[in-house]
Amino acid sequence: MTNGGRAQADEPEEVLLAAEDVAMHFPVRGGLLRTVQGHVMAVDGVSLQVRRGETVAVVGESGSGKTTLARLLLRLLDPSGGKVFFMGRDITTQRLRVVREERRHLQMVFQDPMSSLDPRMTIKNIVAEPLVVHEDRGRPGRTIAVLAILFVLGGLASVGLGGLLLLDSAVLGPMGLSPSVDAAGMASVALLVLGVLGVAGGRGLWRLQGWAWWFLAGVTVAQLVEWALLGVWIGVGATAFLLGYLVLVRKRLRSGEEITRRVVALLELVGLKKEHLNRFPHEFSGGQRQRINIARALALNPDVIILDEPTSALDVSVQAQILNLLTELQDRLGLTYLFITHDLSVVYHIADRVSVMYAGKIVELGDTEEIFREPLHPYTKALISAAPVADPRMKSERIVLEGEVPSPTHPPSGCRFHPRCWLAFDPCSKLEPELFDAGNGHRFACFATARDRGLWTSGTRSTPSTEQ
Amino acid sequence: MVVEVEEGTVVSLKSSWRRFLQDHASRISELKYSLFLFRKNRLAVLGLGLILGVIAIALLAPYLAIDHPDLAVINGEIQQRWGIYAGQEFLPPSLGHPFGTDNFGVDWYSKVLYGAGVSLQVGLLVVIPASLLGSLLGLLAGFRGGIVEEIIMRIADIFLSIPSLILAIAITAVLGRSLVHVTYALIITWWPWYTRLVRGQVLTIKERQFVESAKSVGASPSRLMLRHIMPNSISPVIVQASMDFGYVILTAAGLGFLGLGAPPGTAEWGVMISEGINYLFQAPWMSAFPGLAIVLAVLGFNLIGDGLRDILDPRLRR
Amino acid sequence: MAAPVVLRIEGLKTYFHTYEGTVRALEGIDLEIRAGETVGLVGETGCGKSVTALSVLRLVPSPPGKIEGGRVFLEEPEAVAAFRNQYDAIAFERLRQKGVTESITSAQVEEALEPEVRELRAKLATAKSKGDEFRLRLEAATSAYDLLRKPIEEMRAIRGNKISMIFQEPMTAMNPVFTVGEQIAETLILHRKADLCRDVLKAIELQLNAKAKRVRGKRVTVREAKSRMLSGRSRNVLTQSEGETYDGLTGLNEEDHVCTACYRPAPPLWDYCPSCGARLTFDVWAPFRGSITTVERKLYSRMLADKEDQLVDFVDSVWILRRLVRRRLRDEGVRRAVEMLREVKIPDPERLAARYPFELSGGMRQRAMIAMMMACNPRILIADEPTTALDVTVEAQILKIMRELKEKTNMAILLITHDLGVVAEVCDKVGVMYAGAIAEFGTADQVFRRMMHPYTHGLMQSIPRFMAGASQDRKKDLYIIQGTVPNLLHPPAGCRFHPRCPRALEKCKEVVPILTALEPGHLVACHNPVPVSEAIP
Amino acid sequence: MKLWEYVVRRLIALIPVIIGVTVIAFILWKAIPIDPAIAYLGPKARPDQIAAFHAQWHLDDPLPSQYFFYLGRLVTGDWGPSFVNHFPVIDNLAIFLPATMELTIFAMVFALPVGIYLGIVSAMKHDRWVDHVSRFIAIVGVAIPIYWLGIMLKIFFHENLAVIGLNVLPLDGRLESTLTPPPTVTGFYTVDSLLALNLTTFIDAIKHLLLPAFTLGFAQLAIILRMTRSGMLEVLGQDFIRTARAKGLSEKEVVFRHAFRNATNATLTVSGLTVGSAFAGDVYVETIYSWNGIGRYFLQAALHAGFTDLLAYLFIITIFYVSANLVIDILYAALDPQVRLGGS
Repeated sequence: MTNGGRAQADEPEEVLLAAEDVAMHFPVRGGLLRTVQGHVMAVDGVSLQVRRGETVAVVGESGSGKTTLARLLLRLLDPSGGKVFFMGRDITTQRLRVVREERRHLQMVFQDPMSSLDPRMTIKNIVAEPLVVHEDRGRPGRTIAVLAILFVLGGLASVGLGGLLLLDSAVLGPMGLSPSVDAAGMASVALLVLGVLGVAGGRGLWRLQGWAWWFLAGVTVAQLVEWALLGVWIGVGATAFLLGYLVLVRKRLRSGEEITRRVVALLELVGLKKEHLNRFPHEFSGGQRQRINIARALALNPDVIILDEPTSALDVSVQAQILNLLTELQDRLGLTYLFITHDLSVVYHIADRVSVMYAGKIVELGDTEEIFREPLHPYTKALISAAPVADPRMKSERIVLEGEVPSPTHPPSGCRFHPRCWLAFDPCSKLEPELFDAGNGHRFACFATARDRGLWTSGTRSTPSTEQ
Repeated sequence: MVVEVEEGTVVSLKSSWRRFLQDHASRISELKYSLFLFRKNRLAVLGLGLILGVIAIALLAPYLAIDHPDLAVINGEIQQRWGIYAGQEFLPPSLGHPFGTDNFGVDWYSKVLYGAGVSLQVGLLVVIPASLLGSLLGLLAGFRGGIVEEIIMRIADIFLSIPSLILAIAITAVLGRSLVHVTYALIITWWPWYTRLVRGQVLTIKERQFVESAKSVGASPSRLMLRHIMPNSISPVIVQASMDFGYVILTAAGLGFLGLGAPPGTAEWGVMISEGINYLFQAPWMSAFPGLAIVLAVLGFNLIGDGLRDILDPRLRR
Repeated sequence: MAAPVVLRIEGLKTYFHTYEGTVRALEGIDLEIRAGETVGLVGETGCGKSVTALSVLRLVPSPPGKIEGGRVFLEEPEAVAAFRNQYDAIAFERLRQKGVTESITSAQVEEALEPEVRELRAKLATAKSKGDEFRLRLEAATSAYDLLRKPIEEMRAIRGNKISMIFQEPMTAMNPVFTVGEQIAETLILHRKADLCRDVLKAIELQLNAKAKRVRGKRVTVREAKSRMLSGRSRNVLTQSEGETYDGLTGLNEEDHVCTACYRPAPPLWDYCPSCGARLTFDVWAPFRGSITTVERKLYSRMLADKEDQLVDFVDSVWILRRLVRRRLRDEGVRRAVEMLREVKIPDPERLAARYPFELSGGMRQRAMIAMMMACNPRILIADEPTTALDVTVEAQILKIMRELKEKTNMAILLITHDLGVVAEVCDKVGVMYAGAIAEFGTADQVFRRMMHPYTHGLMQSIPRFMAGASQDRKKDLYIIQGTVPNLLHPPAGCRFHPRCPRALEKCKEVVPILTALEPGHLVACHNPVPVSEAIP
Repeated sequence: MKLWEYVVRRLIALIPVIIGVTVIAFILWKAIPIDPAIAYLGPKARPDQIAAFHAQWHLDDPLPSQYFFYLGRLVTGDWGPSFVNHFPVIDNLAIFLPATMELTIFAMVFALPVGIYLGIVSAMKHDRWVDHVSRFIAIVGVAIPIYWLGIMLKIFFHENLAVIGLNVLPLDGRLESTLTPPPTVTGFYTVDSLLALNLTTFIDAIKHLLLPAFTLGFAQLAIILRMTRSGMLEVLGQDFIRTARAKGLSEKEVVFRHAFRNATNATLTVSGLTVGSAFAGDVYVETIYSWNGIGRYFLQAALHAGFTDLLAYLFIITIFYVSANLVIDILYAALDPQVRLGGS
């Protein structure tokens, strides 16, 4: 099965990412004791295959569950049913630790360029984050060091500054030396213990040996403060600072150059320049920010990239630039895309295969050109005819659907589109249509069309609609 | 200065400083822009002036003052002893005694100067531990969620459901009257405000997309907390801490005024005001000037807090 | 005869005096919208299309923004327009001699025509025969129809009444604390107080004679009403008239409410049954109800008689009385709002009128917004990205409703969007904006098929198109307009597109191009336009 | 029904808080450095008296049972003898509580309307003189210590006015010593004197209230003004305000009808907060104006290490503060349709 106009070897491509009847039901808690009163069937039994080098688009309106599906495939959410396969391996049940290893080959680009970049980090750190996270596994000490230094300095600051005021014995006044030192000493030790416990809690207790040394160092410093005379405090403070500098700056310098070099290469790959390296996100336009997102996704040279509406927040001309960049990267790096969007013109332009989602289920899937040339499911027909076309002469007759998207907690029985469907007839409200095969991988879930094409007669049994 | 760190790699401090500058070029330009915004906000500059003034007075009190206390250790506590100058009682404010004198003839101006040091110190010893402790617990509660959050927030709610001054008075009364006990009482009543503030902040930032994208890249929970959530939730803590400096001075002086803080006769603004009440109509300046000093100090910290809020708020910066 | 011009914008210039400098958002906009016509204003973020709309309604936030110059004429009669052209020519000539050519306002024009205006006023005072011609000439000279000159009270009377505006975010555009019906009624109370007073008087008459005839009623659901009517008997036993009403009932759905006195629908929006006037809710003031209603009748008839009645002013000033008065007006307003909601095809408008905005979906809320802004059927509706936040199928519904309303009331629509598809589908005329100025204006066909401005040409080619047998081959690279949108703090000299324009000449860098008609009705602001042949077939 | 669900959930959430407060009070009780018996009976007390006191107050039982005994006493109202005047604590509170209530209510009556009105007007007339004046009050008002304000007012009204003979405002106490307090029905001098139709006492009571109420009210005014102003500014920036203007409403209608109706939520929560700080302020105001309410009584207890009074007071104040916030939460829910009808 060749894809669109892309020269591709004929042996069947390896399925990289697949979902098998995956479902995600969010519990809705309400009432007095926050009991579970119902479920939001965001994704309800979806199967999907993404082959290497292909661009598969998932199209649907808001509330269709396409974004939830993306997060399920990336295992940001635990599915409440069905399985997710990545490169043949079932990653549904694996522990989060292992899944985090898998994440190297599967990356995501988010929709809103504004809020998907940390405003307080420079571009270098943002793009370098995946590298830093996966490359330097072996440095637990650094985060502990940061926290230990932070709290010891905090305790010292309160004592030090207090001490400064008491420099002149005449000002000693009511506070006296010993009590205030007690207070500060006690405070800084308590803070240190809490700080380290907090981080240990965060890091998982089994990595204990890493922080034990730092805790001792912290306690000794605090104890020093306890006995230190007035003048020495500044000395102690200075040593703590130097210690912090050596640990932090020195370490970052050594591994810094290598990561910076790779970040610069990534930025140039997506069309940005070296001097953008140390800027903050708010200094960039929407299009540039989306390029940074793409650079970050490419950092671990993944095989599959999931793009959640990457261009819908951008202007027309900027959208064209990003689409061109994506197709160029796909050709150069042999990437595979899973494209989530509601914009049909983008789908037609970039996608090889399309799946149309409605209220948590896939209603039609197949080759892009086939689906646009001959949509089989009524919802797809309405979607294509409703999408505005930038050509006044193409004002063909519009199919305008009545009613609203169904409520996710109580979806309609049988085929979920039947309340708004003009072809609906008796079985539609009772039975759930399965994906009939119209040949050439073009499948659709609609009794009316199936009946017209002789694929379904009222006799054949179909899965009865599961009453919610 | 050359620092030999590891075998083979000689890292000259000067070159690493140049790279440090280069790395943080835009952070420095952000800093310059913040200073620029700060200077533009006249009230904030006034606030800074007031605070620097109070700090200067606190440090230079011995050189500026006319009278000087001497120190005596009485039952384990170091107390100030101000002399008694017969014949100089109740002198109205004049050139010699800008703030007049009290019933012992001690120059009230000098006492106010020495009071500044004490107030600042109480401020430091309360705000820094309280904000650090409170913020950490807030961070833990906001990020870990579940039982940890439930316990921490319930404890914070309990402390917050008792008006803070009442609780402070109760604690000082129980522990006995002294300025150190006042600092303990204020730390205990003040930390919950920071926990609630930071928890709210963490919960909003946790939902932001850049945290989710960091998670999708494989960042571990502690990295998320340290690198993403904490930097973004620090600014409201800074604003709150700078304002709380003023409120702590206000409350500590209040406790002193009620007779629960420093022993009578000490150069502490609250105590001085309460001593002034007995001679209110005879020597009104005795209560007026220490109160004024409190107002100026607290005002300074408030203005700085407001100024910082405008600068640190990303929306207003543009 | 072409439809009358509803709105004419001439040289509109709006700047934002921000802290970093002056953002020149609008650099002279010229636009004409005729009745019954949909004009699209399309452009990318930051080109100033929303600022144009806000400037017309003078809603630009005053601390940073300021309308520097230009004139906006609303419903200027043809005759006055003709005279104005003559007078403008004279005025511009005099102003040019004084060196004033930039951002001319109506006040400057009137000043320049000082002698003519004085002479016209004198003639008007004396002349008997040609009186109205002088009046028209005077209005032309003093550009009386210019919105920017009108005092703020007059402007308020126009907003929501003659010109209405709907916005992009349906989620936050309505007040979450008032019901939909109340918010629509508020517009009516503001602009259609007289009609509401008549309705109130009619309702009072109904209630008074219902009280006189001792008609008692209760509000029950249709199911209860049916069982009450049958009260055990079978259907065919009922008398002729009862039978008809019973059949009427079966038509309504079960949960709706009906008044037991007249068995006609009585939604829980009012205390009285809309058809027979019987009181349906518990009345605290029952004993005094009679006298209260008569006082209300006197009040409303005076309010109807003349606007400045001091009894009405007094009632309006006292808070409690005002609330009582407002209640009646609001009830009638909600009744009209329900009609309005039905017109925008909202199912079951009675129930929706009593609900709050947050209980509605995006599409429903945008329809409610349209109903609110169409309540006083304005001459022109400005829609600022009305469907951008909505899904494709809901967008199609909203555009369909807007088109039907336009045909019914013959109003004009100024549709502002960045979505070229929506513009191509809905608009008769299209204006393409770039960096604060109109680059190209013409009929949809001219702009989409025979565009001449390089920017429009580039824009059209960079849209991914999908139509059976699309001219573009799929997955091939889209055309890219180089560079980025200019920073309006220091816009490029001459034509603002020249840095990104592949056809830029030396002249483009100095001289600002003016909108000139290269084809009848097809205006382009470019020194080196794209020849029609190269346009997309 | 969403509303009662909301109320019940709030009540349930309160239970752990109240229990927590009793635990804190108990910990404070246990943290007393000296033996309560000696503190109560005085240093010369004989050992048998001390033993009897210990037995009576179960001081020697294990901690948990002591806590439950203490809890039992707390609930039944037997809060033990007062260290200040040896009367039962509950009787002291019964006398002093109404005095404080009267003062706090008058302060609130002054602070709430003025604070809210100034907050709205200053948000509406941005950067005009009204805005600058209220911003000044907001910033300086919060910085002025209540106790200092009280003293300064006393000096001002005593010193200067005496000079020009206007020395009319009384500076101390709740009533002229010459007048007898009205028969206590509610404990409020103003209300009781009205009930007793004794006009002169009523006027005098009001005169005595003016200065303390203003002092207490001024700090609350500053907080309320600050919060209302920021709440209003935030609401004025939202989309539906622009829609309201586009409908042709006048600025006054937009601000008072549309904006304020949404900003009430912010002002409600702040008035809850100020109730807390009002109790705190009482302590100062009552010591300065020798107004014998529970604030002053609480201070005497603190100074004389009267632990029974201290802990009882702590309990009462928390109950008041918590119930005030509960009432405000319910009002908040009732006013805001989104909460009432269970919106997202």
